[in-house]
Amino acid sequence: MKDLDIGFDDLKRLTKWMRESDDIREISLSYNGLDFFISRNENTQRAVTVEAPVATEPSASTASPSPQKNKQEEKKAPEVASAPAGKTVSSVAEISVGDNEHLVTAPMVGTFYEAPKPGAPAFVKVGQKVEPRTIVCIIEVMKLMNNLEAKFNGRVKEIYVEDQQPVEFGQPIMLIEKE
Amino acid sequence: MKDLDIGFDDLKRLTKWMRESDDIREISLSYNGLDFFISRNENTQRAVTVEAPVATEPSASTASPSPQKNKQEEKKAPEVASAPAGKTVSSVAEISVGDNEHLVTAPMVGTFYEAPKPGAPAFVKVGQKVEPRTIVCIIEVMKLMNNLEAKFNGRVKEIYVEDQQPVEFGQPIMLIEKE
Amino acid sequence: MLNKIKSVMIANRGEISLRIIRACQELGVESVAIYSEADKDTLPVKLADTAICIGPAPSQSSYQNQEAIISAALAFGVDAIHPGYGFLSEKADFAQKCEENGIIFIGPSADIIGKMGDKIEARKIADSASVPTIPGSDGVVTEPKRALEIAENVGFPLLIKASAGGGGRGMRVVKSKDTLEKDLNEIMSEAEVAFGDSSVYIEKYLTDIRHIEVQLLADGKNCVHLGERDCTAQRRNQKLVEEAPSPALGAAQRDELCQSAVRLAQKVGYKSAGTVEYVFDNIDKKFYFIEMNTRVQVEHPVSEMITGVDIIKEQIKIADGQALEIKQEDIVLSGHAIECRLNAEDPENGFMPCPGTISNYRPPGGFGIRMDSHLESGYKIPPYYDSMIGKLICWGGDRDEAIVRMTRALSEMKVEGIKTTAQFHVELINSEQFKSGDFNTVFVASLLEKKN
Amino acid sequence: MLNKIKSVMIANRGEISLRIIRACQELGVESVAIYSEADKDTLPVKLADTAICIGPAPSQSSYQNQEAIISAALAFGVDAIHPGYGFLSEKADFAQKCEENGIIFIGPSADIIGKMGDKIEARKIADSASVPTIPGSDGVVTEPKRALEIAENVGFPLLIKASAGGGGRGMRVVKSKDTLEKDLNEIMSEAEVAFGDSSVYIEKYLTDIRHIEVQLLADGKNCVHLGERDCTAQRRNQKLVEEAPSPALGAAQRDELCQSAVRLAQKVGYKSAGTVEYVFDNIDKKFYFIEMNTRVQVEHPVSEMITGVDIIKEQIKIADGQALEIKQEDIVLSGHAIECRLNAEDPENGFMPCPGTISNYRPPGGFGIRMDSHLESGYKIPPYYDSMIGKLICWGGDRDEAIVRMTRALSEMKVEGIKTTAQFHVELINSEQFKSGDFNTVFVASLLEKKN
Repeated sequence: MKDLDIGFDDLKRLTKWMRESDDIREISLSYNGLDFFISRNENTQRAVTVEAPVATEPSASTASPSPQKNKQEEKKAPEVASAPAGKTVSSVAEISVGDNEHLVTAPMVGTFYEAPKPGAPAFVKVGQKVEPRTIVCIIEVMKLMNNLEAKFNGRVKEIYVEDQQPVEFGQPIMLIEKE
Repeated sequence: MKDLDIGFDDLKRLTKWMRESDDIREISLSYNGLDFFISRNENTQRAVTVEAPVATEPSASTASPSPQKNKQEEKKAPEVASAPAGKTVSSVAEISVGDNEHLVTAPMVGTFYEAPKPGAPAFVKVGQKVEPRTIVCIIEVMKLMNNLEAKFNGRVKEIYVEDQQPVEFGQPIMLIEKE
Repeated sequence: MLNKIKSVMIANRGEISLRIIRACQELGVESVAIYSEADKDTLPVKLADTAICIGPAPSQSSYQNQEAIISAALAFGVDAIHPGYGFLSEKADFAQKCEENGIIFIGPSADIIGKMGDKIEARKIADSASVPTIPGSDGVVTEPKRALEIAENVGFPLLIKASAGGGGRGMRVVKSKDTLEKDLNEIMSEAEVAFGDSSVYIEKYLTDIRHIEVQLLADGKNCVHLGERDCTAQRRNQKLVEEAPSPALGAAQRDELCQSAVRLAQKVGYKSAGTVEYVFDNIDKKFYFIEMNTRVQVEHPVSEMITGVDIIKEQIKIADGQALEIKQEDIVLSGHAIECRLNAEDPENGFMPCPGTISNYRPPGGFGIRMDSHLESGYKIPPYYDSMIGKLICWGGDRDEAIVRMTRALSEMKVEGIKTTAQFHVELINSEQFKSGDFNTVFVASLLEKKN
Repeated sequence: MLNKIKSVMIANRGEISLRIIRACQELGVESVAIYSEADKDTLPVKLADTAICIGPAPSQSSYQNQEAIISAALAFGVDAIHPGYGFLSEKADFAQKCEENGIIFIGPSADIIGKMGDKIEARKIADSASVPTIPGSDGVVTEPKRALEIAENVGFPLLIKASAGGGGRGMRVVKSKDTLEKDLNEIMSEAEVAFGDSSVYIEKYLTDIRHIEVQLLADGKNCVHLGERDCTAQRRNQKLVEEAPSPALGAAQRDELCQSAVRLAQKVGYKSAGTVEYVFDNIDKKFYFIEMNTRVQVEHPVSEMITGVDIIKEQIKIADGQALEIKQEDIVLSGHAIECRLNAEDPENGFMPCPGTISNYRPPGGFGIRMDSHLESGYKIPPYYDSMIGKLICWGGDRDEAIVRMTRALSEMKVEGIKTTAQFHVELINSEQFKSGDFNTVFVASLLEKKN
C-alpha cells in the first residue's frame, strides 16, 4: 500500500465524480489519519423522507421548463415507491457546471423569451459567440421585460428552455462556455 | 495477502464499477487501516424506527421483573427523545451469556417462585452448586406448577427475578456458570 | 371514570391492539399489551403502559394460547381482558376461563357467545324475536313430502343442502317447480348413499345480495343501535370496503332493520358491543338475519365516524358494569363514512400476501381522515399473521365527498417497500358501479374480471 | 365541480399550504404550490400537483413578494390564488393586483379587505350593523368637556389614549370618577407636549376578558355562521389553544353573538370565508366587536370538526362564483373540538423559537384526532418563518372527552430532535382552570408564573 498516496487533487477528483454521478449518495474514505466523507444525504435520520434523487441529465432535466408535475406518479401508484422525475429538476445544483462554464439562471419566476419580439430571430443560438454584455434572453415578470446578459466572453453551449415557457426562480436557462 | 496493494487507481476503478452497475447500492472496503465506502443509499431508513438499544447490564435490566412500564417517559416528555429503559429489557438477547454459562429463561409467562412453598427455603441461592436435574425454581402457569431444572453441572451465578414476581415469556431468570 | 377496571390486557396485536390501548388511555386505565416475539418492536408494544411477551411468533403459541394469556393476566394482576377481533374474541371457552379466574372478559358472557355462535340456535332466537331469517326449513327435513311442502312455500330459486354435507358437497339450486320433485329425490338419495343420512335443509336461494350489519351497544338492560354498515364490497367473502350509511336503505327500512337488531339483542339480554349481520336481497328489497358477531369488528370505526360514539370506550364501560349513558335519541347519524382495508397483498398477483419491510410510511392526513394502523417506517410485516396492515377511514358530508376524500387520502398515503391494496381501492371506489351505490357481493369479482 | 377555477396557486407554505392542496385535490382542481429555496423538500411541494420555486428563503423575497407570485401565476397560467393566512392574505393591494391581472383571489374583494383592515372604518360598519362595540368615543375627542361627558357615559374603569400615542405611550387607566378630570387634563396636556396633539380616545377598560370569534361563510348574498371559537388561551397575544364551542356561552348568547357577526358580513356584502372577532367581558357577560379577519384562520379546523363543513373547500367554491349550498339550518354543532398549536419553541426557556431537524416524527392517531402538519422525519425547520410546526385538533363527544383525547394524543405524538410546546399543552389543558372552562386571557400568563 505504499503507492496509496492520496493528495488533495485525488479528493478533488473524487468530489468531481460524485458531482457527476448524481445517484451516488455517499463516499467515505479513511486512511492513515485521513478521513474523507462526502454525502448527499441530509444525514441519517433525514434520509427517510428525502426524495430519491431526480433526473440528472441536463437534457432530461431542463427539457421541462414547466413546473414540476408530481401528480401522475403519486396518483397512479400510491403504494409504490415513487421518485417523481422532473420534480425538483430545475435548480442549479443538478446541472453539472464545469469550471470554465457559466450557467445562466432565472433571477425571478416569469416567462422566458428567446427573442426581442415574437417572430424575431433569437438573441442567441447554441454555438454562438457571446460577449459579457450580449443579451441572451428576456425574462418577463409582470409585463416587465428583464434582459439577461451573458456576463462572460464565450460561446452558448446549451439552451435549456423553450421560447415563451414559464421559468421558476433559479431555473437553469443556458450554459455559456467561457473562453 | 501481500499482493493486496490498494492504490488510488483501484479506488477509482471501484468507483467506476459502482457508477456502471446501477444495482449496486453500497461498496465498502476495509483493509489494513484503509476504510473506503460508497453508497447510493439514502441509508438508515432503519435507524429511524428501530428503538435505541436498551439497558444491557444484567443487573440493570433484570432488576425489574415486572412488565415493562412505558408510560412515565412517554407522558412526561412527549417532545423529547425517549428510549424507555427497561422496556424490552427481559429478553435473552440483552444479557451477555458467556460460553461457559447457561441462562435459565421463563418457558411461559407466569409467576416465579424461588421455593416449593411460601416461607420454605429457596431451591437455590447465588453461589450454590447445581446438577442437571436440580430444580432451580417454579413457574406457575394457571395454578400449574412447572419446575425448572438447572440442566448443567455448575454454580448459580446470578438470579434476576425476585420471589413471586410475574415473568414474561423468555424472561431471564438465572444464570448458571457451567463447570 | 371506571369503577372495577383499573387495568386492561389487550389480547391481540396490530391496529386493533393500538385502538384499544388508545381507548384505555382516554379512560384513564392502565393498558397492558401482550405480544409475541415477532411483534416485539411494534407500535402497540411501544405505546401501551405495559407490555408483556407471552410466547413465540406462531399465534397458536401466543395470541391464541389461552393458557399463556390467562396466566399472564393472573401473574401480572390485570382486571380485564379485551380480546379485540379474531383470535380468542369469540371463543366461549376463553370467556369462560376469564370468568372462572375472576378476570373481566370485555365482551358478552360465555353463555351468549356460545348461543350466538351456534347458527341453528341463533336462527331460532332470531325467529323468536321476529327478526326475519332466510325463508326455508327451520331445521332438517327428513320427510320428502314435508320437504316438498316447504319448498313450495319458499318459492324459487331455492337451495337444497344435505344436512350431513358441507363445503359445497350435497348442495343443489332448484330454479323452478318443474324439477323440484326430481331434484329433491335425487339429492336425498345421493345424501343417503354418500353420508348415510338423507335429511336436508331447504332455503331461499339469494342471487343478488348486499351484506349489511347493525352495530349495537347493550348493557344487559338497554340496547341502542349506531345505525348500519354496508359491507357488500367483498372479495371471496373478505370485506374490502365498508361504509355507513348503506346506500341501499331508506330511512324507514333503516329503522326497521336496526330495530330488528335491537330486538334480537334484547331477547338474549345482550351485554357489550355487538353486530347483527344480515343479507339484503336486492331483488325483493328485504333483509334476512344471518348471524350475530359477539365482538368488536374491524369496521367499527365507520359507525364511530358517523355517530361520534367511541365504541371501544363504551364497550369497556359496559364491561366495567356501567349502565349505558347514551340513549337512542342521542344518536344522530351525520354524513357518510367509508373504510378501506389496507392489506399487504399484491392485487396484480391474485392478492398474494406479501410480507416485508415498510421502508417508508407516510399516513394520509387532513380533515375527515382517520388512519388506524400500527405501521411505521421500518416496520417489518411478520409472515405469521393476517395481511391487514391498516384501515383508512374517511368521513364526508355525503357519500360523494367521502369517496373523493378517500381517493385523495389513498393517493397521499405512502407505504413503500411492499405491495399493498391501496391503488386497487382507488379503482374500486371510483368505479362507476361503486359510485352509483348500486351493487352486490359479486361486484368486486366482476370488477377484477373486467380488469384482466 | 368547479366552473371557472381549474387550477389554484397556493401562495403560502407549511401546514396551511398542505391544507389547501388537500382541498384542491378533493375538488378536482390542479394545486400549484409555490416555495422558497428553503422549502424545497417539504411535504406541500411533494404533494401538490405542481410546485414552483419563486425565490430565495427570506419571505420578503418569496412568500411576501407580490411581484414574484403574480408573475408566477401569470407565467404558469393559474386561475386563482389562495393566500392562506399571514403573508399576503390580508393585503388589499395584493388582492387588487390579482384582480387587475385576471387572477381570482380566493378571499373577499380588495375593497372589503381594505375597509375591514381599517379599524376605525370597521368599527363604524359594526356600529351601523348594530354589532356591539366597546363603549367609548366613536373617534378622537379634542374638547375636554366632550371628553368628560363621554367618560361619564362609559363608566369606570376606562382607558384614555392619546390619539397620537401608540405602543403604550400616552395611555392611562382611570379607575373612578374622582380622578377623571385630573387624569384627563394631564394626559391631554402631556399629549400636547409630546405629540403636539391633545386629542384622545376614550374606551371602557376591560380587565377580565375572553377572546371569542365567529366563523362565517358568505357568498355575497347569503351568509351562514359555523358557530364560535374560543381563543382565550393566549400567551402575549399569541393564541395557543382554541376550542369550540366556547365554554362561556349559553345557547341564547351564542345565537345573539353569531347573528351579530352575520349582520356585519351582510352589511358589507361579504363574500368568502371570514371571521368576526370579539372580546367577551367575563364581568358584565357582554361581547364587543374588535375586528374582522378577511381570511381563513389558523384555527379554522376547530369549526370544521364540530360542523362537518370543509371551510377551505367552501371558500374555493365561493371564489369560483358558486352560491352557498349550505343553509343555516343545515349546520348542527356536534360535540366539542380543541386545537393545540404545536410550536418549535422551548417553553422552559421563555418560548424561545428553536429551529432544527426533526429526527423522528410520529403523528398521533385514532378516533377524533386530526394532525394538520407538514412535518416528516428528517424535516429541517428553517429559521426564516413562523415557529408553528403543526396543529393538533381533537374532537370529543363533550369538552371533557376532547381534553382527555388531546392529552392522549399529545403524549402519543413524537417530535424528536427539537423542543416543542407539546408537553406545555398537556399541562395547560389539564390545569384546573382550563378544565373548569372559567378563565380569561391572562390565565396562561398566571399558569406560567405559578410554574416558575
